[in-house]
Amino acid sequence: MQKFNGMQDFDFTTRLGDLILKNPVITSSGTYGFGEEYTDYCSPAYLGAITVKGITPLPRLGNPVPRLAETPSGLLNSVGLENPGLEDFLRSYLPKLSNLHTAVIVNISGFSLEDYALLASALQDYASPNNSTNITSNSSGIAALEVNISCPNIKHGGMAFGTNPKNAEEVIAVVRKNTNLPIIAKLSPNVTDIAEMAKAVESGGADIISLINTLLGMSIDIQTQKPILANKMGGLSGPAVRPVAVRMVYQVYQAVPLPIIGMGGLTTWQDAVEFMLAGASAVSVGTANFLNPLAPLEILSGLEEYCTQRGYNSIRKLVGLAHRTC
Amino acid sequence: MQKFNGMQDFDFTTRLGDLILKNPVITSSGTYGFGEEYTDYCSPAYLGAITVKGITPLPRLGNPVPRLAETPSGLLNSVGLENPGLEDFLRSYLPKLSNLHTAVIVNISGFSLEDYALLASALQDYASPNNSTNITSNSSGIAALEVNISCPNIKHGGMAFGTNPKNAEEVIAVVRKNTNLPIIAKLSPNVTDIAEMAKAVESGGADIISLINTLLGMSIDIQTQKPILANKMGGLSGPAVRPVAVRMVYQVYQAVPLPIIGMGGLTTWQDAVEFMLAGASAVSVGTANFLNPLAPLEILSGLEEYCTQRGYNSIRKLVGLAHRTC
Amino acid sequence: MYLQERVVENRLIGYPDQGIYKLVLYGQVAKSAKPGQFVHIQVSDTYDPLLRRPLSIAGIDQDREEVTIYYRVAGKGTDLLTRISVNEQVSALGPLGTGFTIPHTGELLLIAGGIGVFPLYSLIQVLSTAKVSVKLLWGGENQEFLESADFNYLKYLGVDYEVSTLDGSLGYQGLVTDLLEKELKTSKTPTGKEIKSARLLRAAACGPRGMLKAVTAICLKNDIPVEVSLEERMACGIGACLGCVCTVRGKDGNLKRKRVCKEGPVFDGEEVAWDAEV
Amino acid sequence: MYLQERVVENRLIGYPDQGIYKLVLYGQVAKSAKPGQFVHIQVSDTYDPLLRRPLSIAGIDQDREEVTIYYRVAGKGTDLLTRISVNEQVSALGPLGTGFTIPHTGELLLIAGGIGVFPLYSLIQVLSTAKVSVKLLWGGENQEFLESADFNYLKYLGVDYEVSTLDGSLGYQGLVTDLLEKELKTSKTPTGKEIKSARLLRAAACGPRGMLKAVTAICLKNDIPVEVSLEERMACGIGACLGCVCTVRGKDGNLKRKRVCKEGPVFDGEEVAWDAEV
Ligand SMILES: Cc1cc2nc3c(=O)[nH]c(=O)nc-3n(C[C@H](O)[C@H](O)[C@H](O)COP(=O)(O)OP(=O)(O)OC[C@H]3O[C@@H](n4cnc5c(N)ncnc54)[C@H](O)[C@@H]3O)c2cc1C
Ligand SMILES: Cc1cc2nc3c(=O)[nH]c(=O)nc-3n(C[C@H](O)[C@H](O)[C@H](O)COP(=O)(O)OP(=O)(O)OC[C@H]3O[C@@H](n4cnc5c(N)ncnc54)[C@H](O)[C@@H]3O)c2cc1C
Ligand SMILES: Cc1cc2nc3c(=O)[nH]c(=O)nc-3n(C[C@H](O)[C@H](O)[C@H](O)COP(=O)(O)O)c2cc1C
Ligand SMILES: Cc1cc2nc3c(=O)[nH]c(=O)nc-3n(C[C@H](O)[C@H](O)[C@H](O)COP(=O)(O)O)c2cc1C
Ligand code: FES
Ligand code: FES
Repeated sequence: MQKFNGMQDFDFTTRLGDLILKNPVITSSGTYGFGEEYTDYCSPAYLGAITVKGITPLPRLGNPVPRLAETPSGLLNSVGLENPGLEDFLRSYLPKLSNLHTAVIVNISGFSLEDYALLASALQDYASPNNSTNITSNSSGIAALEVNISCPNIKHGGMAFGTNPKNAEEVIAVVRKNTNLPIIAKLSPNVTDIAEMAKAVESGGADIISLINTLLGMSIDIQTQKPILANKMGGLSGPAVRPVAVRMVYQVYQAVPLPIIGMGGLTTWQDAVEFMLAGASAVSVGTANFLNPLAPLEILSGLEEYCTQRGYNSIRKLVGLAHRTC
Repeated sequence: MQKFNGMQDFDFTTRLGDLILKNPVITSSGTYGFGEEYTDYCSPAYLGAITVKGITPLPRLGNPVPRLAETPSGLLNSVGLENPGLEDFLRSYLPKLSNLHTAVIVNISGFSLEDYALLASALQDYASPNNSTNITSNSSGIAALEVNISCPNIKHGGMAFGTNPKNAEEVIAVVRKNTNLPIIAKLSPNVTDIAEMAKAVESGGADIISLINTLLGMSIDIQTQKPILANKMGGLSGPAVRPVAVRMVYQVYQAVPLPIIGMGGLTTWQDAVEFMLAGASAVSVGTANFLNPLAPLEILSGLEEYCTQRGYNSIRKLVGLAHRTC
Repeated sequence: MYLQERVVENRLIGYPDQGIYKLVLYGQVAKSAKPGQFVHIQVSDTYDPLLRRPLSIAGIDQDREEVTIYYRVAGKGTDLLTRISVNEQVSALGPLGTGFTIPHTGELLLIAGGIGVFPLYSLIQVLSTAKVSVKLLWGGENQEFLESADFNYLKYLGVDYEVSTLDGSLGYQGLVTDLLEKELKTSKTPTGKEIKSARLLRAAACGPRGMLKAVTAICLKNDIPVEVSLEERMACGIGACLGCVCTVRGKDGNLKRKRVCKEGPVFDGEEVAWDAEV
Repeated sequence: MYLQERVVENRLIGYPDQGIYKLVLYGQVAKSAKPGQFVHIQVSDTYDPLLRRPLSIAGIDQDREEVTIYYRVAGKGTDLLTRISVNEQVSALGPLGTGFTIPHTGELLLIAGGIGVFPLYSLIQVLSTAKVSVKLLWGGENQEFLESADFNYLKYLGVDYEVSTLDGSLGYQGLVTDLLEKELKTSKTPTGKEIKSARLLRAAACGPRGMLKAVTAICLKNDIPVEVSLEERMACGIGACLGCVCTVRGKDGNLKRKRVCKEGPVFDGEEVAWDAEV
C-alpha cells in the first residue's frame, strides 16, 4: 500500500458544499463496480469517496455485447446501464458498501421524471447520518446522490435529459424535492453550451456539479462493415477526452459558484492537478482504474507532493488557480 | 512515389453533387498550407482535392504562441485563422494553386454575414470553368467553397455561427446568394445535435457537408499553472476525436441526403474505410499530414486495395455500407 | 494483487508467419494460478493502445514461481508485447477468473479450436493422468499452425490426442466438432471404457464461440457435462466495468448476465444462452 | 524528401542523470544538411505521443552520409527515442529550415545557452577556421551538464571558447550574457583584433528565449549583427500548419509572423519582435 500522507499537517479535507470528504479523490460511476472489486489492489478506505454504478428503479440487463471498443487513447462503452435495480441494490449491495469505510455516492439514472423521484425518495432513507458537519467516511449509508442526466428521456423521443437545460433543471428539481442528501448533478459533454447546463442544474437545486460524462462516439469494424458495439454508438472515455473535460470544468467554474468534481480521462496525478487548477474541488478516476488499479492512490500521493513542494498546506489552495489573470 | 491505381478498371471518381473529383482523398483546411508545402513529399496532383487555409476578408496575424499543445492521441491548436487576407490570397497564392493540377477548395471564414458575402462574391470570379461535368482537376481556378462556420459571430456576443442552426442556415444562405460554386458547409462538432445542424445548412442551400471541425479543448501546464495555449482554449484534432467524428458522419448520413466529406482523426486507410462505411463520399486528411506526409497517398492505395479485394469496381460502392440493416 | 512480474522468456516459437510467442513470467501469479485463469497484462506505457490485454495461463510452475503464456500477434497490443525484453518487469493483474473444474477421477475429454488449446495445456499439466483419463481433440488451420502452437509440448505431456486441420495437412481434414461426433459415436468412450458406464465422463473446451456452441450441443446430446472457456473484449478484467458479459439462463429460466472476467472465463456450457441477442 | 534514416548510434553520453543522448543517422539527410537546420523525427508507431519531434543537426558528415544529433530526454517523446536500436529505421523529415549564414571571412562570436550549443557544433564544424576566427561562449547549469553535452567534442574542434556555469563548478560563475558583455567590453575583439576594425564581426546564438533576447540587445548595442536560433512547439515542421510562428517587425514597422520551421529556426536577431504579445 502506498503512503500518501507523509506531511502530518497537510490538509486533504475536501469541501463540496455540505459534503465533506477526507480527500479529493473519488472513483467514477460504472468504473468501480460496487466498491468491492478493487479491494485487492486499493482499499476504498483511502479514497475520498466511491461512486457506484448507475442504479435504476428496476433491474436492467443492459446492452448486448460487444460493449467495448478501444480507440486511440480512448475507450467506447455501451454497457447500457446494466444494474441490479433499486431493491436488490438496497438489499445486497448497500450493506457491504457501508463496510468499506469511505463515503458512498450513489449514481442514479432514470428514463422519466418519476424514475428519478422514486430513486431519490427511496435512497433518502439510507442517508449517512453525518453528512453536513463531519468528514463523510467511516460512516454507514449514503453520502450523496449523483444524478446521471445523460440518459434518454423515453417520454420525449429519447433525447437525453442532459442535453436540454429545461429538462436537466426539471430532473434536478424533482430529485431535490425528494431528498435532503447533497445532490451532485452529472453533466453530459454532448452539448453546445456547458455553462448553460451548469446554470440550469444550479437553478434546479444541485449542490455540486460533476463532469464530464462520456462523449458520444462510434467505431466501425472494416471487416464486418458494421459498428463494433452491438448498440452501435457508445460513450467515449479515457485520456483522449481529457482536453474537452478540462475545458468544460474551466467554463463551468466561471459560470456557476457550485463546487465541481472533475473527471474525464484523468489518469495521473498530473492530470488531477490540471483539473483542480481548472476549477475542480475534487477529482474522479474512471477509465484509469482499468489501466492501473493503483491510480487513485498514486494520484493522492502525487497531489500531496505537488502541494507540499509549493508550500500549500491544504489541497483546497489548488482549486481554480488557472483562472488567475496575472 | 507510391502507385495506387494498379487496377486499370477501378473507378476512383468521386461525386459530391456537381463537384466531381478524381478520387475521394482531400487534404483539410489549415493542415496543408496553400498546397505547396508538401510537394516535396506528395504531389497534390495525386489528390482528389486540396483545401486551403481559412481565408478572411482582411489579413490576420492570428493568435500569439504557444499555438499548439499535444494531448493523448490528439493535438490542440489555436492558430486563430492567421491568413494573408482575400486580396493577397488572390494575388499571391491562387495563381500558384492553379499549377498543382488538383481541385482547389477554398475555405472561407468570417466574423459577420457581410464577411461571408464579400468572400463568396469575390471568389466567384475565380471559379474553375468546368465544375459540373468534368472531373475537377488539372483546371485553374476554384472548384468549391468550404464555409467554415465555426468562427465566432462578433455581432452576436462571439457565439460561433456553427453552434446555432438559425445562424448556420443564414451564413450558408448568404454564401449561396453570392456564388454558383458548389458550397461545402463545414460543421462544428461542438453542438448538441449535429443532425439538426446538417438540416439547417441543407435549408441554407449547401451542396455538400464536411465534418468535423475541431472539438473545443484546453490543456493546463501544471508548472506555470496557466493554460498552455496563449489563447487558453483551442481546437482538438487527431486520432483522439475519430470516434466522435465517425458517429457524427453516421448521424448526418441518416439526417440529410447531401454528400459528406468525412474528417476528424482520419490517419490510415483503415480509418478512411471506416468514414466511408459511416456515410462519407470523400475523406479529408488533416492532422495526419503532420505525422506522415505520405498519409494521403497511403490512404489512396489502401482504399483501392480494400475495394478491389472485395470486388467493388468503384469507390462509391463503399459509401454508407455500415447502415445496412442485415 | 497488483503484480509486477519479471519476463523470463518472450520469444517467437514455430513458423514466423504464425506469429505465436511464448512468454514466461516470474512472480506472484504462479503461486495461486489455476488452469483456465488468465492474466491481464499492460503491454506498454503509452495510452495507445489504452487497455491491458487478457492472456490465458497455459503453464504453471509453482516451484519456480513461473507461469507460461502463449500468445498470437493479433494487433497493436500483442505486437507491443513482443518488444518487451527478458528481465524487464511487466504489470500483470492475476491470476484472474475462475478456471476449470479439475476432476480427480474419471475421464476428461478436451476440445480445442485454434489458440484455444493454450488454457487446456495448463489443465492437462495439473491433472493427475494416473487417476484421470484425458484425451484432447484439437482443430487448427493447418500443420504449420499446430506445430507453431507448441504441438511438441502437447506430445511431451503424454496425453492421448487427435488433431484436425482445415486443409488436411495434419490429421483429419475438417472440423474438430467432426472429431468429437466421431469420438462419441464409437461404442467405446474416448478413453476406452464402455460408454454406458461413463458416468464420470466430462468435457472442457476452448475456442471460437461458434465452435463452443456446437461442442456444447454435441456434449449435451450425449449427456456429457461440458465446461467452455469464453472470450470477450475486456476493460477492467476484474468485474468492475461490466464490459465483458456473457448471457446465461438462470435456473428460473430468466436471462442473466455474468462477467466473463469474474464468473468466467469458464462457464458451464449448459447455462450459456448461446443464441440470446439481448 | 520523406526519409527513412538508419540509426548508426543512439546512446547516452556523459552522466546518466543529465539524460543526454547522441544519435547518428545514416541516409539522405546528410547530403544537403546545413548548420542550423533540423530534422523532424517520428519517435514511435503509436499515437501517444502523437507528433514528430524536432531536433537540431549538430554534426554533418557528407562522406559517410551521416548526421549527428544530440538530444536531452525531456518527456515521453525523447524517452521513446532512446529505445530505438542501432540499425533500426526511423522516419526523419529533413533537413528542414533555413540554417545559419556561414561567413567565409572575418570573425564569428557564438553564444550558447544549455543544449542550445548543439546546432552551433555543426556551424563550427563546417566553418573554415583558417579564414574565420571563431569564439564560443557557452553557459550551462553546472560542470556535469557541460561535460555530458559533449564538451570534449568542442575541445576537439579546436576553437576558442569560454564557459560559464550557474554554480561556478566550471568556468565563470554566472550567466553567459555576462561573458558576452565582458567580451565586448575589452578593447580587443573576441578574437584579438582591434574592435574599431571589426567590421566583419558577426554573432550567432542559440538557447532559451530570454537569453537570446538579452544577447540580441547586447549585440545590437555593440553594432554586431546577430543570428538567433529559436525554438517553438511544432506540428508539421514544414510550414503547413502555422503552429510555430515567431513575430517579427517588418521593414515597414508592421508586425508579421514568420514560421520557425520554414523561415527559421534561425532569424536575424534584429527583426524578432521580442516583446510582441499579439
Ligand atoms: C480470457 C481471455 C484469454 C485469452 N487468452 C489468450 C491467449 O492465451 N493467447 C492469445 O493469443 N490470445 C488470447 N486471448 C485473446 C487476446 O486477448 C487478444 O488477441 C488480444 O487482446 C488482441 O490484442 P491486440 O492489441 O494484439 O489486437 P487488437 O488490435 O486489439 O485486435 C485484433 C483483433 O482481435 C479482436 N479482438 C481484440 N480483443 C478481443 C477480445 N478480447 N475478444 C475477441 N476479439 C478481440 C479485434 O476486434 C481485432 O479484430 C484471450 C482473450 C481473453 C478474453
Ligand atoms: C528547431 C528545434 C530544434 C531542437 N533541437 C533540439 C536538440 O538538438 N536537442 C534537444 O535535446 N532538443 C531539441 N529541441 C527541443 C526538443 O524538440 C524537445 O525537447 C522535444 O520535442 C521534447 O519532446 P518530449 O516528448 O521528450 O517532451 P514533452 O513531454 O513533449 O515536453 C517536455 C517539456 O518540453 C516542453 N516542450 C516540448 N516541446 C517543446 C518545443 N518544441 N519548444 C519548447 N518547449 C517544448 C513541454 O512543454 C514540456 O515542458 C529542439 C526544438 C526545436 C523546435
Ligand atoms: C464502462 C463504463 C461505465 C460507465 N457507467 C456509468 C454510469 O452507470 N453512470 C454514469 O453516470 N457514468 C458512467 N460512466 C461514465 C464515467 O463515470 C465517467 O464520467 C466517464 O467515463 C469519463 O471519465 P473517464 O474518462 O475517467 O472514464 C461509465 C463509464 C465507463 C467507461
Ligand atoms: C493547425 C490546424 C489549423 C486548422 N485551420 C482550419 C481552418 O483554417 N479552417 C477550417 O475550417 N478548419 C481548420 N482546421 C480544422 C481541420 O481542417 C479539421 O477539420 C480538423 O483538424 C479535424 O481533422 P483532423 O483530426 O484530421 O485534423 C485546422 C486544424 C488544425 C489542426
Ligand atoms: S472486463 Fe470489466 S467486468 Fe469484465
Ligand atoms: S510546425 Fe507547422 S508551420 Fe511550423
